[in-house]
Amino acid sequence: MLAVQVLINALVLGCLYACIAIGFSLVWGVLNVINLIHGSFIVLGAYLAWGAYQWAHISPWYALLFAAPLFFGFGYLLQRLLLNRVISAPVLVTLTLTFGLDLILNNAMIYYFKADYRKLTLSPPTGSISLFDVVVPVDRLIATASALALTGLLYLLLRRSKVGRAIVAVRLDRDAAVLMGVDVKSIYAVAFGLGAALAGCAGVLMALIFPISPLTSSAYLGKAFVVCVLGGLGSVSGALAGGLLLALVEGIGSVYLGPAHATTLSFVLLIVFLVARPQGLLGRKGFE
Amino acid sequence: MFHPRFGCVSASLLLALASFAVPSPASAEDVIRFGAPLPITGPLAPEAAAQQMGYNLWAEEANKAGGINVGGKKYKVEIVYGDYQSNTPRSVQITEQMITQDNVNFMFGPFGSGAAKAASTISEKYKVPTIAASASSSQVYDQNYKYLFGTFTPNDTLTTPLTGIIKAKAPDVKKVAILARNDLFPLAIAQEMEKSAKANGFEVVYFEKYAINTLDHSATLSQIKSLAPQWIFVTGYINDLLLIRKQMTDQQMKAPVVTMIAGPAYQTFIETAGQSAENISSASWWHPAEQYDGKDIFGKTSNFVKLFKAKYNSDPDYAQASAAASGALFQMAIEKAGSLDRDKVRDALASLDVMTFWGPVKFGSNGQINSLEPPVFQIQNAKPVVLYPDAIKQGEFKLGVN
Amino acid sequence: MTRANFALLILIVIVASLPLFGGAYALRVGTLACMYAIFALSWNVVGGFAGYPSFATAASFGLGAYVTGILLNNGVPLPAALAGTFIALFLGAVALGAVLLRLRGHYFAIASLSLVEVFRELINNATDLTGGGMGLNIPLASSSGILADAMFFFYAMWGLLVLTALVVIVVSVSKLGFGLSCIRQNETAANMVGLNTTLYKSIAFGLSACFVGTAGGLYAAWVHYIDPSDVFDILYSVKPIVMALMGGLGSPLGVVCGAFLYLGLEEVVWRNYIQIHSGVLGVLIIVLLLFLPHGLISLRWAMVWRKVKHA
Amino acid sequence: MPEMQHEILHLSNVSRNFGGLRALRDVSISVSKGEVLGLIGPNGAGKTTLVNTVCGVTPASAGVVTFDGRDITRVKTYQAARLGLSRTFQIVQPFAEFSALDNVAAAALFSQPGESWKSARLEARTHLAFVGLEAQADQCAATLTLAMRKRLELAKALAMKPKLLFLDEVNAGLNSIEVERATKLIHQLAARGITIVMIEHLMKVVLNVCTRIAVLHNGELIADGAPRDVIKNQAVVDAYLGQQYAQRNAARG
Repeated sequence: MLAVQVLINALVLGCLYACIAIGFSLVWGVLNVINLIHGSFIVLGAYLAWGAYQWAHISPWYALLFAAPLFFGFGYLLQRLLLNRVISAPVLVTLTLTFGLDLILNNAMIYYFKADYRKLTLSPPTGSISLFDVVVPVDRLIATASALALTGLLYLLLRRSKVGRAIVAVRLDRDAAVLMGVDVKSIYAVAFGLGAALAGCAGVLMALIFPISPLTSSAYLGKAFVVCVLGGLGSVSGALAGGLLLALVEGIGSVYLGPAHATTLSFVLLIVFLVARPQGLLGRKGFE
Repeated sequence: MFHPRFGCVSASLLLALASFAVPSPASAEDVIRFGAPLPITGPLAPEAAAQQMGYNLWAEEANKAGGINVGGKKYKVEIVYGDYQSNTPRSVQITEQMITQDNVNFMFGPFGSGAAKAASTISEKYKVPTIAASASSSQVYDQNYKYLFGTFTPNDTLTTPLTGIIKAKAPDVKKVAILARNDLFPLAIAQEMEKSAKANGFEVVYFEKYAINTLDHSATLSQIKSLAPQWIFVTGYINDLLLIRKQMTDQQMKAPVVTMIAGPAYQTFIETAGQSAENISSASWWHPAEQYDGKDIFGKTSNFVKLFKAKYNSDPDYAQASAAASGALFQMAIEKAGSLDRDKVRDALASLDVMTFWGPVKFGSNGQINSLEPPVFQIQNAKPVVLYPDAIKQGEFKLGVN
Repeated sequence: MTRANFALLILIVIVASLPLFGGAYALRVGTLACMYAIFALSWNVVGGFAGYPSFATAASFGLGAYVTGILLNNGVPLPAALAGTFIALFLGAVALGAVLLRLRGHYFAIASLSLVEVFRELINNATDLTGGGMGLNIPLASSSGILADAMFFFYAMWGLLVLTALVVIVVSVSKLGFGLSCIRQNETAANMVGLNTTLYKSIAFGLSACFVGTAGGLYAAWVHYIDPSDVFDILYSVKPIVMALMGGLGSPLGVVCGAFLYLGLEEVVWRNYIQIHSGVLGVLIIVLLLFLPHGLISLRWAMVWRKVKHA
Repeated sequence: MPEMQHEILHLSNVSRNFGGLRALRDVSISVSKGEVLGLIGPNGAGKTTLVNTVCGVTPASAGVVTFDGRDITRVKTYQAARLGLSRTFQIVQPFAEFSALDNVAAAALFSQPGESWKSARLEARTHLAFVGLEAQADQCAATLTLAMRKRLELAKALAMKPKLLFLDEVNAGLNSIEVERATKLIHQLAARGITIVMIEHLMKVVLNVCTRIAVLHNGELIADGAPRDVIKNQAVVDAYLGQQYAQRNAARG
């Protein structure tokens, strides 16, 4: 029974991890930028959901609706005004720039919200459903479903819309995309905006599950890193695969080796993947 | 003629020099300066906020009364704060900075056992009396420093009475599961717990550490659930405990006894955890329900609670009270010594044997307080109810955490 | 020897006169400045010369601190413990480098970042040897006075900085440095002209680890108490990079200037803006990246002079 | 066969797979000392893969490569370079920040263990002079014209004291005057006794300088022999040269 329970836990958690990672993966894949501000975006999204529920009794489901455009605009502007200036610079410069941005956003959140942990508790609580001895918390289930819906939406956007196809084209081959007449600069901004929107929405969902504090941003960022590498860069299905693998490894690791070793195990796995299969589970060899 | 490169050499050198040549404010005649390094940013930031509330309340009360009386002359209290970003090396650096640059007279230790221990080497070197307001682990005091004092009793004073109560009130409890954050204080207290559980004939079916920054505990909790312990004992900081408590309810984990240290002592924990905080037991070094008749500036415990509520509109927890008590103890020692001489104040602190709103205070030879009897309490009807010691007992232990 | 390298040595010699100007606190800041200069110089070997964005500095630092700490606790005298750390870190890093340096760009960055996490957790869980989350106590090296102690560690760290600078300068003008520069510019071509790139990169990685590790060891002896989350702090990896970017990638003089400038800024900002210092630092980083993309070293004195005259 | 005694490079049944794609299938070919072998074939035929396989960039999936009497099938790129295998790239690969001189000096320095700085630089100057770049010796490689960079590649390859030199489309992107100049250089190299294998699309150049031609198609060797015979080979005409070329060629003589 324990095995089944751990498996179910991992399945649900894996989808949440994918949701955390997908925007990060998109930005990395398309812009070739490691976006260190991603974790703080998620936390900001969580605060948005918390504030909306606390002060205006807006349920997180509706918060998703306005979080997405808000974060999209924020990300779009950030890319246009700042990131774009160094987009062709070496890896280190873009990385350091997002590091600086993260310092600012995180500090601003600590300043305004304080570092206290907050929690969005729905009333009445959603509880858990149990089948035989296996228990699944309803809020996680709903968050997972929403996460899947979001990833599905992104998938459709990338496949069906003109902008989406342009994004995919830029990801696969930047130079060819330019030749095809894609305005790469605006695609970069749109992709970064999308990444931010996905982070914001992930934040709204995480608010239901994890305590909210500016200090959790590094934990989210770390998960995004691992998921991306395990699953493969820039693809929706890759993020899902990576998330599930990570959750499984952590779950099994903490049961059989102890919870303290679960993190170590996931990072060892990360290094092994990088060395042996840098394209990830489902990715193709792409950017260096 | 200048070589171009020398421009940057001299510029950076100047800046580096300027950084520690900043003139420190001349210390005014009638002010006593206390240095308080705090983790204002970084993972421990919430703790810093709590400590700052305690220090500020004391400074405000002391100044309202005209200041500290040193041999007939009144000195105002000034607290110099510094942020060490939850980073131990920084706390050491800032301690030295406060002593040598900001000319503080006395020091409060940085938050927690690890940083307090690291910083104490500095204040010991400079012979600056230091009160650590939040360090309990015996490893901090086993260096036998002369100038370091602490307001928390050793960790086993929390776990021993707790085990005693459970053994007496819940005879069916046999199996204990212990889950600890892999960090100095939580791990130390978990190890004390393991010891006292074994000594009292409990069976420890699970003892594991979780990494700092763990985001999800569901697999661990599922495993604990499958072992069916009657007593679940979890240590960590408030964020860990909130997360774990939430995930326990998610997994529909029930146990006759659930103990968490150190979250439930904080008002935020009770508010945030809501219904799920019910019947969780804990222990801490102080509780607002205590009734001591102090000789310090705050007087009765109830008076302290009243003042605190008036200023911050919430009940004080042990961390806030300890910070305020540390200030009050300094004040008593300085007034007793009748001097600002660091050695005299140190001796006065070492020889204190006095009642305060915090409880009876007497420091052992290693500097750690040994006169407190920390209360054991349980959250009942969204309020912490004291179960022990009997003198301030408010209610009976209740079984069953859902 | 080029003029820039000469200027670097002069700068370091000037730093040695610090005890004339300040007391124990100045020495502490000076010791930390030397430590960070060692980080930046070391990072520059793999990040600047060879162009591999390494985030492994914190891993080397933490491992060095623990290796030395454990050796000291077993009665090994400090110089021997440091020498042991130096050798262990060099060999370990060369071996790891041979595997990890097959990765490039972001992938290498992440792998090196993960090293920090892996080693931190390994140390954290090897409780018997390292004390785990409880930290490791290291006996006091001496019971001499405050100033003597501060002086000792300042000059020890300074000496290590001199050693690092000399080695880095020698590397930069040697065949090794030339080869690393080839690798940075075009690794395929470097391989094709007969350069054993794996060997060169591994040596570079080893060099970038051993001085940092030894600095970590010295640090451990200095503070007497280390715990995993302190010495494996990811900021130890990030700061040297920011310093190198500030000063000018690839130039030993530049990165040391960058280190001192960064620490100076941090010290000023840290003291004056308690609540918002990390945000202010973020703003500074962004401004520097946008307006001084090639670092301090690209500033010409003449340019500054012209601006002063026009002002 | 008498020329077998002078054989310098031999591939026997070499195959190379990329995932499911077979870029080289069972290629067997040998190159004699002093030969100038033209390697032709349509795009994607596996010419560059063949060079990469010999140079150790993408080792053979099957088969054996011997060079100068040694099995080099599993040898690493830098080792192959030190054995006397050097190459130029289809897309030039200079060390962009270095001067032309340093570029060539790097090649001299790293290809021969024990070479000193000083002699590497001295040698580099003579190689630059040979390719006609002495005036650009101190110019940054990134600022050279394409033709100059192609010649720089050649100088680098020469600095490695090659026994066998692969030239991968040295003429691509050059105008006719530049092509003429490059062709002259190749003649001079051949005269020095360096064995050359060149990948080339300009049939004029191939016929001008090559003593032998090998044709790859879909990873298979479809023809190998004297230039005159090969261009008349029906399979080659079908696969690569095209009818038009054959007719024009026949008409011309």
